[in-house]
Amino acid sequence: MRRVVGVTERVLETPSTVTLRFPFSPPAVPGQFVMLWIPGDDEIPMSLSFTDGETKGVTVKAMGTTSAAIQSIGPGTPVGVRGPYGNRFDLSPRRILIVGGGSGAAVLAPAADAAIARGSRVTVALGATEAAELLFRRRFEGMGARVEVATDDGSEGTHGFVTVVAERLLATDSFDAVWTCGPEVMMRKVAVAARASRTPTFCAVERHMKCALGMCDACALGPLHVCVDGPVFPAEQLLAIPEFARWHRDASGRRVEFGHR
Amino acid sequence: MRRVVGVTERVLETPSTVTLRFPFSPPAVPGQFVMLWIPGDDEIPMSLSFTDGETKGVTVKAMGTTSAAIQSIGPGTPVGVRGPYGNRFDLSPRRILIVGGGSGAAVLAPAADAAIARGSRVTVALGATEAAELLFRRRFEGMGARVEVATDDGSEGTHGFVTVVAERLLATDSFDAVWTCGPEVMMRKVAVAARASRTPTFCAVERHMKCALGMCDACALGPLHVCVDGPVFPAEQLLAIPEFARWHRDASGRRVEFGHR
Amino acid sequence: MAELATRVGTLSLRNPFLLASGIWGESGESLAGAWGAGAGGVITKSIGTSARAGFPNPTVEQYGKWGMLNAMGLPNPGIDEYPREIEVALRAGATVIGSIFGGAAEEFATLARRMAATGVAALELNLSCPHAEGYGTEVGSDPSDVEEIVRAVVEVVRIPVIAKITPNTSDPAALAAAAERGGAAAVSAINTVRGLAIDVRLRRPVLAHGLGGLSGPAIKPVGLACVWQIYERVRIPIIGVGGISTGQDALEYLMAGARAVEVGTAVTQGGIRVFRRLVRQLSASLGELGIPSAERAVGAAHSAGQADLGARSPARAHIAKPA
Amino acid sequence: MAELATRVGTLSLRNPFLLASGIWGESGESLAGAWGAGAGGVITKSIGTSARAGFPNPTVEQYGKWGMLNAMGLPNPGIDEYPREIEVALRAGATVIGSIFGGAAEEFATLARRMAATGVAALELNLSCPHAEGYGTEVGSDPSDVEEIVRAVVEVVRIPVIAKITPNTSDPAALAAAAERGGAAAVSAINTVRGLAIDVRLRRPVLAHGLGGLSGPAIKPVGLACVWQIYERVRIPIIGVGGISTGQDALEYLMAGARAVEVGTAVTQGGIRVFRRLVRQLSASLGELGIPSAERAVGAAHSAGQADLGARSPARAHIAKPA
Ligand SMILES: Cc1cc2nc3c(=O)[nH]c(=O)nc-3n(C[C@H](O)[C@H](O)[C@H](O)COP(=O)(O)OP(=O)(O)OC[C@H]3O[C@@H](n4cnc5c(N)ncnc54)[C@H](O)[C@@H]3O)c2cc1C
Ligand SMILES: Cc1cc2nc3c(=O)[nH]c(=O)nc-3n(C[C@H](O)[C@H](O)[C@H](O)COP(=O)(O)OP(=O)(O)OC[C@H]3O[C@@H](n4cnc5c(N)ncnc54)[C@H](O)[C@@H]3O)c2cc1C
Ligand SMILES: Cc1cc2nc3c(=O)[nH]c(=O)nc-3n(C[C@H](O)[C@H](O)[C@H](O)COP(=O)(O)O)c2cc1C
Ligand SMILES: Cc1cc2nc3c(=O)[nH]c(=O)nc-3n(C[C@H](O)[C@H](O)[C@H](O)COP(=O)(O)O)c2cc1C
Ligand code: FES
Ligand code: FES
Repeated sequence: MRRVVGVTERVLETPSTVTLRFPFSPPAVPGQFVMLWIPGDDEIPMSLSFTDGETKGVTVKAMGTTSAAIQSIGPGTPVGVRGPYGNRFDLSPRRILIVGGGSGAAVLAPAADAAIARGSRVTVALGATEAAELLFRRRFEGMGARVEVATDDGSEGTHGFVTVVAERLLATDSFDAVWTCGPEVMMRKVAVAARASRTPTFCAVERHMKCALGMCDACALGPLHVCVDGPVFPAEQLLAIPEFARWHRDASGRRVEFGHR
Repeated sequence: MRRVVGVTERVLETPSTVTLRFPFSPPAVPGQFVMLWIPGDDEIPMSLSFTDGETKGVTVKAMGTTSAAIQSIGPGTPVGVRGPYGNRFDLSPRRILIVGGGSGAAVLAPAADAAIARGSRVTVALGATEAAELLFRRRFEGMGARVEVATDDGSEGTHGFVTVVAERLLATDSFDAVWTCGPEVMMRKVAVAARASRTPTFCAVERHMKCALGMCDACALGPLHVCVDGPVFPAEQLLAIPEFARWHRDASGRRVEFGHR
Repeated sequence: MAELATRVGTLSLRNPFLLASGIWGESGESLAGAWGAGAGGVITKSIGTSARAGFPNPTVEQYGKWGMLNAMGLPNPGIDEYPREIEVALRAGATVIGSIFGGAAEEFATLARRMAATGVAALELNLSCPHAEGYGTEVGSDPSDVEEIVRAVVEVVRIPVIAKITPNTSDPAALAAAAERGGAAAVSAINTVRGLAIDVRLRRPVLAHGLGGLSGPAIKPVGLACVWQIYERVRIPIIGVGGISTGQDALEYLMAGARAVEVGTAVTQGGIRVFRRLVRQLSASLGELGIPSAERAVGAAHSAGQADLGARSPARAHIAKPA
Repeated sequence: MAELATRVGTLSLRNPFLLASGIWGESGESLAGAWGAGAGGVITKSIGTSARAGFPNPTVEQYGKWGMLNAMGLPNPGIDEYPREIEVALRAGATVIGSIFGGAAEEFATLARRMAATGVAALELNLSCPHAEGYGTEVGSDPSDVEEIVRAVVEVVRIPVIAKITPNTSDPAALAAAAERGGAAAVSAINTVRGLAIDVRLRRPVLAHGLGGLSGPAIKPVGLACVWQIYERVRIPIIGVGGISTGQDALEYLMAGARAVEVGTAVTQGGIRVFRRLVRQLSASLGELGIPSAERAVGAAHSAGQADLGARSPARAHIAKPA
């Protein structure tokens, strides 16, 4: 059921990323997403970056027209929210490596929060274009996670891709699970690296979404539908799908190759 | 919700009256009725003459085309049943006088049964055109009610209308309630007689019915709708309605005067 | 408290909720009862030239709480008998709208004259009953028929004439436009949506007449679409009908362009008390949204809706360059 | 076990349940998945001449479990790109029916030729999408347009051509008859019913496109009525669509006159596993009723229904002499 709610809080997380909080009572778990409707513009899928209690939140990176429009939304603005949809991260592993790139941290942060609350140890490899864009760095640190960063421009931490940090951590430390969200090419690299140590890896995937009800086929990924079967999948399942990290579909259903990073 | 069920039993109660039993699980109470659909013919309101358990029953007097067609229905025949609809007799009074004419005994018998099971004492004044048509006489006796009869032709009991018997009983005995079902002119007489001794009286009324949902207005009786407000009404309420025992409406909604009995 | 009184052309209503035709409409006391229960006005059963029993039972089929199918077959006592029912309702102070149905313009005109003579405040022409051969959709689905019938009626009565539009058409707005050309003071939309139920054990349709008309919550989106399309096309006021069972449903109809609404099937959920609840709920909804009156909500969804459509044409969005 | 295999003209289906167009129909793997889940055949998304993104979101609105409104706006990758999706489904062994939409007969014919070349078993012409300007209802609601389009397509392909009929019309049977004259091997009915949803807080339609199409259980009576009316009018086979979510729903459609059915919105309740359940339920229902095969149920409700109507004309019943 769709609800129209007024935004109660707006936080600029990074220069290009904003968190919106709003009252939304249906229970949700880390990994799930909502369809966020900006009246007069569009309705787009957004992971819940705050899943607890009555006030949920999403954290939006400016990507295109709608996510840019969202940047300028302030308290009081009414938005439509339906969901939550999709599955969840399994919170039971004891030692978890989180690998997040770009806005990927939005879905990983509440998962880390919940895992730590259950007693797990969490290490975060966080990547961004530059230091200022490291999303939820303080939030991860604040919850007691060990955080290692990488920036494309070397303005902080490892100079280069976050996959490099992840590969190093996987080589030196032991983990019971890896959780990752970000560009598919990045997630594939992480999954391949984790395979060496046989660490179960889970990826949160994005596809174009319309219905979010498992009907319209917009979010098809091989035999899967991301909206109802995902967005969280075991990496083994994804690596077996030829199109994973190679192409996705645009709004018309056409195949579009991913740019290489 | 409508159910299609197979008739399991057929009992000839009197030369013109037949009971059909059929599986029908929704709970029902004495006073309530169902809409009985004879496929290919019509759907007509019928009081439940057996309200207990999974096998309910109706007792139908041949009046017109459909009720005549029902007479020839045998075990196995599928019929449609929806309901139960309507209200109920209040079973709490300790000493009850029942006054039934014609097929009126159909709705009164299960009510008497239930009242006696609760410990009430029941007296029945039963009327019919002739002795053979005295509906449920044995059933009333079998449950321990005191039964007094009247026949139009004097073939048994009081020669004349059952109202005469009722008036006598009301004059000589004390009752906490009177229940009556039959032609409205008869019920009015009973109600007027009971008024003298201030005995609360309840009448089960019949009107042309179509929807049985309180919508189509076919069953309008003054400000009341028999299908949802009734069929059981306090006599005081009915006596205040000028059309009671004077006219009813046909299937077109036209007013039709009752023939005088 | 938001103001609920509304006007449909020259017809003043104490609130926007009318009892729909065919519900509680055979007896004058029922009409009076609906008025007493808080309806803003009551519409009679559709009345024809002579008494009709309607179709045999079964005449209704219920679908949970979300829908109902009926084929009553226009039972009515006929225009000779019916005035005394109207008299009862008028004596109770009710705002009564007389509904009539017929097979051709002339029959409508005759009925209209006689119905108007009873003292009703307005007439509703049932141009849209989907299940009576020779009546209803057959006359109501051709714009030129609609125009002719409305014109014939308007010529013989002085009270406002409301044309009730069928949803069983490719272009409801064209029918409304025809009614407007014919001189209708208002249109009401919609009547029931053509439907059928089958019992598989009996291998036959459930309703004795076979085809029937769907009503209740299931048709609210259909009614809203018709009202929306009609509002974009005609200038005369619109009365919304179809699946209204809460104050918010009614507000949706107002925002789609209706100035008043009719309520039918909702009466089966808790009885005639529904009117009091609807009035309370609409008033509360308007209050919460800071809308001072029901009339101010009329058509409110159109400006925003239009803007959207302009801003994001299908051509614009989300087609990547071919891979 | 009742026999479920059925034939629609020359098209053989292993069971009567087809995946409806627009559901799981953009990717070949999804079509293959529906086949693998037990569908008797799969119908592709309606494909047009070039890529279309469709309307912006929101494109869907849900009403509990009983209905859904959508205005996808015919998103599709276009006929140049789509053959490789069909190839995936055909490789999986699926019986694939290719759906196409266009603005005029010529466009349909071109698309039909190209779609037929992919190796699909039949074509379905979407003559009935209610919410794309210039397409859908606008071409599908006029019998002469329908006849012309069907004829143009039939002339250029050898596989069976199925015309999909809109319910948004006063006379669906007339449209089916036109398709029959044009040479259609079958008709399917219905597409979605025109509808609209409004959000009162935002004072605007919910769907970005405004108008949409209603699907799901709410429209089952509407689809049954269309199939019933079409069966009485044409001799070509009918495929029933609209609100089917149980085996009994499908049996109702068969008895109303359909030889096969399509299933769309039901996929949102528990996923594609619905096909396995439908097959099981239909088989059980037929068994209980002692009907040996799905084909034997086709049209079964018509003889009884007709008898009724004859036996009890409205004139007959229950009018007493005036008092
Ligand atoms: C399950 C899921 C969770 C997501 N969570 C987040 C999140 O927490 N934070 C975040 O910043 N982003 C998230 N996204 C991505 C976000 O939905 C897109 O970035 C957003 O839709 C872009 O919209 P736009 O109008 O700004 O882009 P546009 O200008 O319309 O296009 C830019 C690109 O955005 C993508 N996009 C556009 N519309 C959609 C759509 N309906 N569905 C999916 N992708 C679309 C397309 O790839 C498109 O090429 C998530 C996506 C999915 C599928
Ligand atoms: C609440 C209620 C409970 C009833 N319980 C019983 C019962 O237990 N036993 C019993 O024998 N009868 C009962 N009746 C009466 C029974 O419904 C009618 O006698 C029956 O409908 C006659 O149908 P018919 O086709 O045989 O008559 P028709 O030949 O159609 O007409 C004969 C008369 O029957 C009445 N009638 C016809 N159709 C209806 C209808 N749809 N609704 C009401 N009256 C109708 C009319 O007054 C009509 O004039 C009950 C009626 C009601 C309203
Ligand atoms: C039992 C029943 C009888 C009806 N009779 C009439 C009628 O006589 N004339 C008419 O114009 N509409 C008639 N209608 C249609 C209603 O007035 C209304 O248009 C329709 O039911 C949709 O509204 P709802 O969903 O609120 O019921 C009838 C509807 C029902 C359910
Ligand atoms: C999301 C969605 C998309 C649809 N797209 C198409 C389409 O592209 N072509 C078409 O002919 N019908 C389309 N339809 C209509 C369905 O094929 C079907 O006729 C309708 O939904 C009724 O069936 P249902 O109640 O089982 O869903 C679509 C329906 C839905 C719900
Ligand atoms: S978004 Fe429609 S199937 Fe996933
Ligand atoms: S039978 Fe329809 S209102 Fe009572």
